Amino acid sequence: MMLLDLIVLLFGGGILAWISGRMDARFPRWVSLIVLLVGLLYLITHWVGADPDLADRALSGIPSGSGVWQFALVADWMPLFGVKFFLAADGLSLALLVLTFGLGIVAVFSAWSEITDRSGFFYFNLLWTLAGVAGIFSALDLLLFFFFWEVMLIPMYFLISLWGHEKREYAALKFFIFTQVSGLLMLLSIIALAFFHYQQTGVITFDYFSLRNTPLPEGVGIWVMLGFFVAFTVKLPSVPFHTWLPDAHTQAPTAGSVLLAGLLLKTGAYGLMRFILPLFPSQAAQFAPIAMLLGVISILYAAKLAFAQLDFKRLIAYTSISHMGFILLGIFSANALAMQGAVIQMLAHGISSSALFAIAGSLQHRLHTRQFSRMGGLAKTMPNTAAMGVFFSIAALGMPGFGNFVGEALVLFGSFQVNPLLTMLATVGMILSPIYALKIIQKVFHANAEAEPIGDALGEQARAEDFRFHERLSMGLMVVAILWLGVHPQPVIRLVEPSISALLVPAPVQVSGLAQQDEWSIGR
Amino acid sequence: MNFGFPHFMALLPVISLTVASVVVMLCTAFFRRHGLIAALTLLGLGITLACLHQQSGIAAIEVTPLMQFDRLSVFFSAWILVAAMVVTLLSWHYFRTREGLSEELYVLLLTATLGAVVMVSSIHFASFFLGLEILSVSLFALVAYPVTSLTRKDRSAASPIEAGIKYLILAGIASAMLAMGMAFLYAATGELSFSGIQTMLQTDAVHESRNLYAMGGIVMILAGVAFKLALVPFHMWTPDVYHGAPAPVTAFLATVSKFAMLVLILRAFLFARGDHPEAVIAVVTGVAAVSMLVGNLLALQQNNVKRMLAYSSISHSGYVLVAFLAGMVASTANAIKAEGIEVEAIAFYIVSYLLTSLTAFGVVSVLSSGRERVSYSRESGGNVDAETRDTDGLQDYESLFWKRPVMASVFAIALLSSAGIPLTIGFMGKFYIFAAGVTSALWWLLLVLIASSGIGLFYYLRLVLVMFRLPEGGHDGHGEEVMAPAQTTAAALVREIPVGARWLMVLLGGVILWLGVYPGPLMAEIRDILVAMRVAG
Amino acid sequence: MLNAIACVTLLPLFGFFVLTLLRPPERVAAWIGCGTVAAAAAILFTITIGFLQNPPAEGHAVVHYGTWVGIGSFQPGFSAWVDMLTLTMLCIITGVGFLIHVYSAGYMVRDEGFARYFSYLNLFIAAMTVLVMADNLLLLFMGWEGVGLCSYLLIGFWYRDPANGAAARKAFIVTRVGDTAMIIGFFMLYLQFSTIDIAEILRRSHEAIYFNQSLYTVVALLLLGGAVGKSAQLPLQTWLPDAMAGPTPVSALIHAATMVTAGVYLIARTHPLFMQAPLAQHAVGWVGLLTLLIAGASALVQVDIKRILAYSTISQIGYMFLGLGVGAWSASIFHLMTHAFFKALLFLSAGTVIFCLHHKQDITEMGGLRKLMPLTFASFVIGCGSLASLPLITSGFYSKDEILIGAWNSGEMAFFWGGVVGALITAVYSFRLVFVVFFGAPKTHPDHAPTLNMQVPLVLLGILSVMGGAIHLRLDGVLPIGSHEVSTGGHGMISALLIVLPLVGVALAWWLYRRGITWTKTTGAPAAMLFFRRGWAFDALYDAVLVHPWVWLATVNRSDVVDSGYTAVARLTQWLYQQASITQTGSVRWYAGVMIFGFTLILSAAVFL
Amino acid sequence: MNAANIPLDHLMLLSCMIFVIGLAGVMMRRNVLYILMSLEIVLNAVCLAFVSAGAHWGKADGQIMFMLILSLAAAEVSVGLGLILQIHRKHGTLDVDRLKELQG
Repeated sequence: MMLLDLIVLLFGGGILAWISGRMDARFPRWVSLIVLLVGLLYLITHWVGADPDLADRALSGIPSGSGVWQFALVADWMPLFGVKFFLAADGLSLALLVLTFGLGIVAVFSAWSEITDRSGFFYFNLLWTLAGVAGIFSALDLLLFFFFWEVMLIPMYFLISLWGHEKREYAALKFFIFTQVSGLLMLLSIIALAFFHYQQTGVITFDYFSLRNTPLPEGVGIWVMLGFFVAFTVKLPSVPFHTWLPDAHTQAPTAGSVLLAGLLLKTGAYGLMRFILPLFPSQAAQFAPIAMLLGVISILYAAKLAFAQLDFKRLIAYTSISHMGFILLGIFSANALAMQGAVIQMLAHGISSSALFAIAGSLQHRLHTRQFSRMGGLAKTMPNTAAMGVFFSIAALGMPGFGNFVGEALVLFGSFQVNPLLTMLATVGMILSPIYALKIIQKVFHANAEAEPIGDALGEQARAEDFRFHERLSMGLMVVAILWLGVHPQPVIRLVEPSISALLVPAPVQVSGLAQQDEWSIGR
Repeated sequence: MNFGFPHFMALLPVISLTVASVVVMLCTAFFRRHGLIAALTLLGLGITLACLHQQSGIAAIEVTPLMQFDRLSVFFSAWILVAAMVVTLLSWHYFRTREGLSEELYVLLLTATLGAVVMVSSIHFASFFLGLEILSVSLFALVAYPVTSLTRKDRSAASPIEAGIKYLILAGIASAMLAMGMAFLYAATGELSFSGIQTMLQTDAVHESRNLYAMGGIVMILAGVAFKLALVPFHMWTPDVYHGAPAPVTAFLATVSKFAMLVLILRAFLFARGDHPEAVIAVVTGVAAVSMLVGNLLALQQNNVKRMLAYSSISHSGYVLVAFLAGMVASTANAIKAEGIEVEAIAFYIVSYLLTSLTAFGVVSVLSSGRERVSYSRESGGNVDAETRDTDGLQDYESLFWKRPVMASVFAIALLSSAGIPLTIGFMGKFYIFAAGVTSALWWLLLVLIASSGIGLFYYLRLVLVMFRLPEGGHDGHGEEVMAPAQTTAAALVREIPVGARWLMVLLGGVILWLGVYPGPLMAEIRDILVAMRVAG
Repeated sequence: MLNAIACVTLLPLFGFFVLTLLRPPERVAAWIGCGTVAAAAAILFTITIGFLQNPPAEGHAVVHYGTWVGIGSFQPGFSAWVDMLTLTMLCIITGVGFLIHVYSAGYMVRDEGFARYFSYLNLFIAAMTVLVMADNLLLLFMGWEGVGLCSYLLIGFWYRDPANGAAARKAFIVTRVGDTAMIIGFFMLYLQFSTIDIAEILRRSHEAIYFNQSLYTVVALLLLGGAVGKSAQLPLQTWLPDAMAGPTPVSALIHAATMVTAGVYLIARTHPLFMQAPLAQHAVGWVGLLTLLIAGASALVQVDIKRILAYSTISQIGYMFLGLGVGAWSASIFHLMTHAFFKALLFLSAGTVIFCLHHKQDITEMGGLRKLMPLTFASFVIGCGSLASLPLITSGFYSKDEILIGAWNSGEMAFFWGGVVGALITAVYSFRLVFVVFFGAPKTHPDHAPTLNMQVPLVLLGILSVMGGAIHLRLDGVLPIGSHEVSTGGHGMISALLIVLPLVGVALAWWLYRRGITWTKTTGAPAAMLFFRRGWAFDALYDAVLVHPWVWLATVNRSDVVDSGYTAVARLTQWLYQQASITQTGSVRWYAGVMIFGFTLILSAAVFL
Repeated sequence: MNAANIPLDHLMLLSCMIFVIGLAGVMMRRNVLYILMSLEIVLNAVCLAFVSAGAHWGKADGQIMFMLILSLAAAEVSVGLGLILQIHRKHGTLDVDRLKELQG
């Protein structure tokens, strides 16, 4: 029930925030903050108190050997199609759920003083997006998953198009059309998968575990997989489906960018991980070189583009694409090392890019510009902001000690086992990332403000105040989180270990516990 | 031919509707009181609905060779009546404050509904044609309706007349084609009942030389049907007529008239299980693909909301055709065990379409009704008088959400349902279509569907965005040129909306959401009906 | 006791956090900064003494503190590898580091970023200790990158000048190129040995089942790539001269004494791999040789005091590489140590000069400082003498001697003679510097004197530079018997040569100085001189081949060509809309015509298809 | 002469021709009144087809359809005439090409 409670809490909290906004413009943010804190506490307390294998297998039909699942909830939804309302969480889901609530709080903080106009509706959309994301991370019925996948789009669309920056409507529309069209491709694939399953078994179902053992006809399988793949790589995003992202991230309000970079991209990665490999093991193996190549191209190409940008948020947006390339590479390496790396990278990138967007957003809020040419020397006037900016830029370039490095290194160590050539190319990304990351530091925080013609921004810079308390608080949390991921990721690794081993085992039903153990002796 | 009490009971809804229209007509002759007439109409429709309810469980019964009353017809007639009742309410609200005599409208509304109900239960070309023409002739008048009540002055009401005459001429051609097709089939088979024709065509009883007749007849009938469904290339009337007609009539046109035709071909389709000529499949595939694309393309940057919805209805007909095709392919190939998912898809989709467009046009109608609060500035518009103009310009919807949150929300729900976004019934409909398409492996057509949905998103979202756009001054920066509606300077029409109308719309929006989230019962009902039909047939 | 070795890292790290979070005022910051390093050094010396008195049976010990990442066979932990090599390095790092910290407290006084400076410096010490103590590849990489980061932060410490930022970025990115090669080497090692434990890898590399000549060669070359990046060797040496943009104590600590020698440490640490791959080891020698000659030539003609020292650093590290290349392992480490002493001394002396001359660095504006700054002069001469390896009385003599003997013994005469020529050049440029700066007529007068906390480190380092040659490193358990320790004859001749050579060099420098040939002209100088001064135009080459194309590529595609594909689709859709809406003419006759035409089309399609 | 003696094909061809003539009239005439008349021609062609097909099969259905179409055509025309009246009153012309207010 816990997962349902969480989702309902977010949906309900959204409505409450909206209503409260009609009374006072300051209420919604408090409502949202409280809802998110309550959700986080609820999640953690239940998690800690829960029996690790709480899922009632008989009831939920989760086969043994498919990882450790908790909080399962199954109910008929559309019995005619065997569609169930099926929520459950394993380690991977739980880690991402914590990220969801954590970044939700960060998003609220970054919207705290930025959003004043119609804040009720703003926080409504914010919480509904989070509800959709939370649903994605816990849905185990493919159609339900698709529902949540789409549910988050509309509120996100509103967040971008109503509170975004100068080209917000274009960006929002682009975001929506990209994701929706690719989503329809996924829907097609979901239905096709269910249909082939039905053809062979006579049972119509969208249950994740049941569909895992569907043998697909020769030639068709790869297309079915591609439907999923395209939807997820659009969201991830990977070259060549990435072009919505720079626009959306740049134009979105700060909180929207935080949600986009921190969570929405992760839904794509989650989808790749949760669905592609287990549902289409042979097709994925066949397709892996291409997917990995796409990952590598994303890493390099986006790094190149990031370096060229003149707009702070746009630069960060491209770095996201570059970092997501590592995830794609890791997932399709299909070994525990790389997969673990991808998970860590998901979490770390969620935090670091959110932080960078929050910084960029707060600068825009204060300086009314995102252009590098109109910034500079902020280390002097805004020391805290600058320190955070430097900190997270360094995190983004993959400095050991930060979570991002652990993720990237694991991915690369893992993928080298599978495809040394592509891994070497991807490693070149390690040269390119400091090029753009240091550019941020140099252009924004370093150099001399007075030395460059800044015009009216100069006055604003002089007046611009440093981080406020709530901003410092959320930044501090993210600093701790990313350092923690960097030096002690082991709890996370242990948490997702069963999930990943289950994902990597081709057919969980037939596999005994013993065979699963073998999966861990990767390498040679 | 026997005609007993059961037959009479089965026929009761039709009779009730007929009586209602006569009574309303007579009343109009004596009491020209708008409210009264509207209430009577509602009462008549309500009684009919009750009659339907009373026979909801009965077995199929043929009343004369022309009509068959069964669960299918009861189910869909009920939807038609509900839609008619909503349209009645909308019309009452719409015409209440407009000048002129509008009581006769309800008579036409009732006869049109009657035609639709007849179509829904017909199993014979004669009743098909009869029902269709009753519906159409009533609609000619309805579309042009305000003209009859015009007492004086100006050219402002010219558009309804124009729409009416266009519809009349083009629909005349279409009916003629339909009838000609019937004649051809008749010539080929000597039968006019669906089952008879099907038997003749199926058993190779048709002489070789008559094959041309059969083929020509089928294509002509399809053309007539395609006209009503506004499929390319018979779609061109749609935007003009939808645009010109008064908003409630447009609602009726988009829902009941199209719905009845869809149900009819669904029924015909149930008879026509078996081989379908490859040529017909090819033609239908082409028409479906082109309709989806052209409909969505035409709507792309349309600034008139009624026209936009008209174009969108073209593409929706294309979508539903995909399900038909799936059925045709499935029953032809027999390679894949069909299980009737396609028929269910059609049935579900048309219900979802009915609800969605009823809501969308309903909102337009409600917004177009009542006295305006802000006077419409003369210099900004053309020669269109504020009082008679419908609220259908994109600029009228600017920031509507912040002025009329309920109406805008309901409209947004309807639009998103049209776009097929989850949580709405439109998504479930699309899901069905996908399911049908997948079972018949119509991969390319489904890809076209996806592509055209992508195009469709653009204009649906554009309208949604216009409605939700923050009012000026509340936010830094301005919307960019690409998306801006025609003139934001032109004062938007803002009219009073009574509580009743608002609740009606909320109800419709709620149903869309409810059936989108929890479609199980409706799905089960539809499957039940179709299984029953299959057993009977 | 050994467990306390973590304090060597943790204390400076603690200092870093305190300094960063609290940003204390100057005096407090200085005490925290120096205090933590001093404590670390003290603990370390205790441990070292204990280790020497009571060495573990295998010659090394591993202290495990915790798991970092643990997935299957991939088990990097936080653990310290302690042997004499590590301890030697640690002693240099903390010892010299402490002295430079103390010096910095005087040098950086009244700088607005005082606390920030010390926090970075502390972080550097922490990272560097991690690097040398790491027992696994990932932890090594953490330290490796950590020192790179600190180097970046400290080069760009005065961030207001964009030139400093550029130099810092260059340093980081160029070394990152090497790091990338190195981590690819790590990937290969992991793939081959299924472990990232360094000791385990080295042990298994001797085992027959793992033997793979070509792989070892590739891996060793990749590791060499990392080493040349960090140690500023050919072809990645270009960042070091620019790195002089940082405060001078930073140059002393990071860019002379410790960080830049990490490459030497890496190769020494992984020497079994290199020994299995003679080709790679040979390459190490050649890299060292070429670098020491090229950098020596550049050092001859520089006019910036710090750049001279920077090139000399490059050149001296070239000697270390040469030593590694010829198998004189411990000699290289010995030279690393003595170089740390005298180069730190030189930089700090140079820093004192710069400090007292109000941040002037151009040697043409200096002169006659011998009398004005006697202590500085003395320490400078000691440093230069050691650098030029003046016989018997300087530490540099003993270490360089060993390397050259090793080169002689290796049989590759190019190594030996190249090293000899390099030694001569070294003597010439170092005393050219001494003569130009400290002799002749004074051109500028120092306006303030070095403080006490600047002078004490100078004295201590001066003593170390002289006496350092007497320190006997006990590396025999860690490194194999070096080529310099084998007797092949002819040593007497070599020793004689090496005693005479520096003296000849000094004499030559004096002769040139008296003749006024100081190669300090900036205009009208011969092309060869300018070419040397520009560091053999490596920068120009890289700019033309890498930087400019990259920037061009980035700029030309700033708005992402991929997006234009989607834009084209959008345009096409709009165009189609326009075409389609033209058909909606409003004319009923046209509509009828279209209907009928369409119908005919469909009918004929249906009939004829 | 018995109609049944005329081959069905001939009759159908005839009705087709009338049908096409009617359609051509709809497309070519600009006067609304003539368009309505052309529509009548089209419908009459259909009637002919029904009657001849009925005769061919010897069934009464054809004639019944004929009557149905006839009456519905009448209804249609009456509504059409009403509209023509209004058009004439508003526009002062019956030229259908002048009715282009709704387009786009």
